Amino acid sequence: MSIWEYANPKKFLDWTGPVVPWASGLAALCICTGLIWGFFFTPDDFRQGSTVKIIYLHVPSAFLAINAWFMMVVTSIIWLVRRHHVSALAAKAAAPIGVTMTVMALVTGAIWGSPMWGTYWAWDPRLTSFLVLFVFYIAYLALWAAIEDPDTAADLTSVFAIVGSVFAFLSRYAVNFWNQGLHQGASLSLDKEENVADVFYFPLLVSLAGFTLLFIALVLVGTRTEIRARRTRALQARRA
Amino acid sequence: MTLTVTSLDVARSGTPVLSDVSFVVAPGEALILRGPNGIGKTTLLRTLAGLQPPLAGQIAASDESAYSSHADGIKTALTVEENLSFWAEVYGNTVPESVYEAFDLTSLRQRLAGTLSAGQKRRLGLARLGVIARKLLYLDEPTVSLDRFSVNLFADWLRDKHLAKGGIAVIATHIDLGIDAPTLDLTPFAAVREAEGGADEAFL
Amino acid sequence: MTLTVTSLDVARSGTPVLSDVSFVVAPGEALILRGPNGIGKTTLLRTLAGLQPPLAGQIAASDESAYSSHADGIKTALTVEENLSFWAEVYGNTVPESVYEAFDLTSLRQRLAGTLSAGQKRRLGLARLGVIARKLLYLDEPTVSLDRFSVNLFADWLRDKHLAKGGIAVIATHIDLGIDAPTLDLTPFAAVREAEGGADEAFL
Amino acid sequence: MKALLVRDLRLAIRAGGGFGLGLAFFLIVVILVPFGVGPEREVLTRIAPGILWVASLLAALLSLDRIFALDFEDGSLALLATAPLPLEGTALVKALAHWITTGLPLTIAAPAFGFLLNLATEAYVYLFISLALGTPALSVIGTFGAGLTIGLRRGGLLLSLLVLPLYVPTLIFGATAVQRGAAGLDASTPMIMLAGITAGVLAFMPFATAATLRINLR
Amino acid sequence: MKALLVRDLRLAIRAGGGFGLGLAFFLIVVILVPFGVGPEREVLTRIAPGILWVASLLAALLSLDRIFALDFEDGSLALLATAPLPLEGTALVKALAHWITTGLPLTIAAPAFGFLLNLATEAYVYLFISLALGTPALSVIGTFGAGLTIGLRRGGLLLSLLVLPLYVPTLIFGATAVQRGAAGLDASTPMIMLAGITAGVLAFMPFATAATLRINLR
Amino acid sequence: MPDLGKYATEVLLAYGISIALLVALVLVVWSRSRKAKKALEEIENG
Ligand code: HEM
Ligand SMILES: Nc1ncnc2c1ncn2[C@@H]1O[C@H](COP(=O)(O)OP(=O)(O)OP(=O)(O)O)[C@@H](O)[C@H]1O
Ligand SMILES: Nc1ncnc2c1ncn2[C@@H]1O[C@H](COP(=O)(O)OP(=O)(O)OP(=O)(O)O)[C@@H](O)[C@H]1O
Ligand SMILES: [Mg+2]
Ligand SMILES: [Mg+2]
Repeated sequence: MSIWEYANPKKFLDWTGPVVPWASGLAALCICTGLIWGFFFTPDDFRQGSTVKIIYLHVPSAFLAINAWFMMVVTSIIWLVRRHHVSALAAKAAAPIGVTMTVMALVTGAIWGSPMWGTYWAWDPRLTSFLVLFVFYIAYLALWAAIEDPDTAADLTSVFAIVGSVFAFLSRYAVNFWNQGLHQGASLSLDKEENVADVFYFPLLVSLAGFTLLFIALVLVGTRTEIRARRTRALQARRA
Repeated sequence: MTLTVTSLDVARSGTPVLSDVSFVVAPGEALILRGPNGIGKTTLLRTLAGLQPPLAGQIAASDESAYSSHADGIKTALTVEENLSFWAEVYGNTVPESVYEAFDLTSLRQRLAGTLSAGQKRRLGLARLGVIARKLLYLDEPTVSLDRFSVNLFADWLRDKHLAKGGIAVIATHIDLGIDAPTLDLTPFAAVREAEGGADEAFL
Repeated sequence: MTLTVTSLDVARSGTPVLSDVSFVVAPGEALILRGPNGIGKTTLLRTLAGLQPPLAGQIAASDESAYSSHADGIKTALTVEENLSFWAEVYGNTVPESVYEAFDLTSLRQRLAGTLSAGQKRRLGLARLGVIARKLLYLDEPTVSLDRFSVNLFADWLRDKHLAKGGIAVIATHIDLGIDAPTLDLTPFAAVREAEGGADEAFL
Repeated sequence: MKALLVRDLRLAIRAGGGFGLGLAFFLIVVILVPFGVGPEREVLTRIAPGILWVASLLAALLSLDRIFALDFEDGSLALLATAPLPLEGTALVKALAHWITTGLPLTIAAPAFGFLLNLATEAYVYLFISLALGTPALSVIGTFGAGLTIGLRRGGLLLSLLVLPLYVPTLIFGATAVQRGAAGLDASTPMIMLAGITAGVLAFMPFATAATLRINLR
Repeated sequence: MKALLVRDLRLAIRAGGGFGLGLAFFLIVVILVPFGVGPEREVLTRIAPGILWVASLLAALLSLDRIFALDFEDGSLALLATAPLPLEGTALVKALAHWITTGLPLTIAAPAFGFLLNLATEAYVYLFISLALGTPALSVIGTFGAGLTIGLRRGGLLLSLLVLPLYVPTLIFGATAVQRGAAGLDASTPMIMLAGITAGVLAFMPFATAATLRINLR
Repeated sequence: MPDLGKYATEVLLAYGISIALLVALVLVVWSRSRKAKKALEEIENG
């Protein structure tokens, strides 16, 4: 049996059914642990004071905002190549979660920016490219919403996601060229020299894992919803 | 060149509408598709013309086809002549003078297509077929809005200029065209409710 | 209520097309307009409906009218029901249930109008007439794209639901509707080249 | 009239999130401007009132061609003209529907965008009030422009040519009000002018619009 | 393909001065901005490169919905798809026609508009070159967006939402080139990037556009 | 409750908004899932 069997909508409903509660439970556990640990039981940073606690929200949401899009591109390609409906629907289900994460990263970042940089918003390359990503998400969602026929919508949004990603990358470089910024460099890299201190690092990791699990759980639930909606639609069409 | 259609299933927006349609049209012949509104004539013709993929079955034709529906690609801001010569160029032809007579457009040549009456516009749409010179024609209700005289003009053109030269035509219509051709009633081919196939199949 | 048209001259974009048209339609009667493509049926109907002014002549009708052409104000993004109830509200009515049966739309009520076939869409356009409840109807080729069965549905509705209640209808068509009504052939009324009137008159 | 308003709003939503799109366009323009002029905060603060108002104009503009053109093409407009509604009312309802889908969300959300352009803190109130007073005028004037260009298929560019000059007074008073507000000056004169324009335009424009409709339907 | 180009240009002209309208829109935006931000010359000089590029984007944007929608509605597109032309070619020709009616006149006339915004003298050459290099990319990307939104009637706002983010890199490099030129700095990097974007987009986009057309015609 | 020092507003605001967003997201996804499930059941049994 090929692995693609699992992408059959019915099969998918079957095997994800038991997975969802586990993923949700784990996600809740990890997020609570990470956030409580981070909020209550970590010291303040000597420079940033208590604002360092925002990192447990900001970094996971930013991480997922980017990776949700990445996942959407991959599933879009799978849909275009192999025409597995579940793949397209998973992309559709991931988008609203992706925007929420983007908004969350923007908001927490902005709040963090006010004490650190003395302003809520600056046209820093990282922030700016995030804003562009936000627009891409909105455009993607609007395209889904505007097209009546579900397969046409899946095809067109997939093409848009792929082409859009190319331009999102280009924008990233363009923006870097346009303005040197204020934002933190990569601090979760494996290179220990630059990493944040361990006290902050471990709760951050837990929180990151929690957000990722939450994303997985929500995407599964969302995909199941979309599958059911399609099935309802298909049955309605045959009854008519 | 013969058009052979074998057990074709067609769907519109994911719902199968016709199943197991088979027919053969020999060179120089026409086939008239009949059936009540909504049975799937338009869908079948679009599938034959390659505008949408069939769910199942084969369409075998050795020649390239042309499709024509109500929307006939007429630009209202161009004159009758400009409209025709554009399509002629796209197909690498020139506009034969005889086309204007055949479709009674001689006096309208310099008129903007937007100022034509409904029937005159339809005649222009049909004249396009005379210009692109394709052997295989799929026509969806070609004589809508035409008066009796114009219907006959079209029938004459089809018989003498197209079929007589070995062309093929598949025509969906509710109006009697007055040409001598076999008729295929699509009613028996209507897909049953639970028919397989269609974009939604995976969800059933 | 009677429709009385007296020596009407009508023009399209400045060129007179029909002159000296006169007729009377009594309550409960229909009048079928005939004539070759381009004679001016559409122009006449639009003038009667008040969408364009006549060059000369009088139109006397004591009641308000409704006009209907191919373009029937159907919104493809709304369902069949939503389309009809919008027009009903505009005219201050409600949608009578009988309309869905009369035009064979019962099974299509929840469908988006954009997904209907050509004939189904036409039926929806006609159903609008049943909803707005106007005594005076001007119909331009109402049965285009309809199959025989649907044409009869429409003829039945017109006879039993409209004319029987004292309504009036003026209908331009190339298709035999199967209703018993006087026919007016417009050919003799075609305006001569040098006809007077029209927007350009001052320049002649 | 209510039926028409409800239908128009429903169509706007079906066509893909009527409310959100105008906002999204506004957001993008607000993002593009710093890409063009550079990220310096003082420059942005300086031009923010003007850019915000120009962006509102453009967002209103871009959705104008939907007002009548679709109804004209599918014959609804001819039918509405023969229906028992005054065409002036139709014109007004169309303008209202346009305002609800573009002007209103813009007014509510504009302060958030002011943020991105580093708008002076004092100016937010003025931005909000001036947009609330001014955007109805944009919709009503735009409806008139849409009426003029109905017959032309895809008259989008022509429409903007006709409408933008008509927008100039609204723009000037709107932007001036915000600018004066930002500078801590008295902004009551431009505000009153804005309100005056909106009132005048609401009172008279529907007649002009209805006239253009009648002419185009002839 | 030539026939298609000729027809499209002819249609653009018949629809009311195809060449002039884009320019006129550009002109109006360039006039509106000083109304919005005030007439100070230094401020204008400072923001001129950015505003000129943003205005080019918007001018390109406004005529995008004409590219395919009309052909789709009247059935031409389905007929073109079954005609002996590759759809990729059709997409490219459409983009070319769009560029000829908007990008080209804009490029030629932009220096005149720079004048209105008090653009620095050194920047004119850079403005011209950057527009010449960048506007083709705008047309090609825009054609893709138009292909995506074909099926939606009057998808004007959605179209801008889809296309504008794709315009970001072109805008940044274009505006930066002019700004660096104005400041007497080396502008070769952004220029090369602009040329690269245009080349890449010309090579790959027609395929994506043709794919959207096929999907929409299905 | 830890002492958040002079940045208490910021930190609490960030946590407040984020948690609100997360809860809203979960609720939306969940309620849509419920609705879809019900609609499907209705049509499957009806
Ligand atoms: C609206 C403002 C902000 C936005 C949109 C934003 C966005 C981002 C993004 C996209 C990332 C990368 C996440 C990843 O690649 O996994 C990130 C990481 C991070 N941000 Fe922000 N940020 C903002 C403000 C701030 C501020 C004000 C600070 C603190 C002074 C900050 C500190 C960090 C840190 C420490 C990281 C982790 C670095 C890494 O792992 O790459 N951010 N932010
Ligand atoms: N999105 C959709 N969902 C369900 N059914 C659809 C959809 N789109 C079209 N149909 C149906 O597909 C069927 C086939 O339509 P088609 O246009 O092929 O009919 P037709 O035979 O050409 O009819 P006509 O004579 O009226 O032109 C119709 O019953 C139509 O209602
Ligand atoms: N701008 C114009 N200049 C000259 N003649 C015009 C113009 N516009 C329309 N006409 C002509 O006016 C005449 C009347 O057209 P009308 O649409 O009324 O005809 P009709 O009887 O409805 O025809 P059909 O049966 O084809 O619908 C036609 O001959 C048409 O060509
Ligand atoms: Mg049909
Ligand atoms: Mg007619």
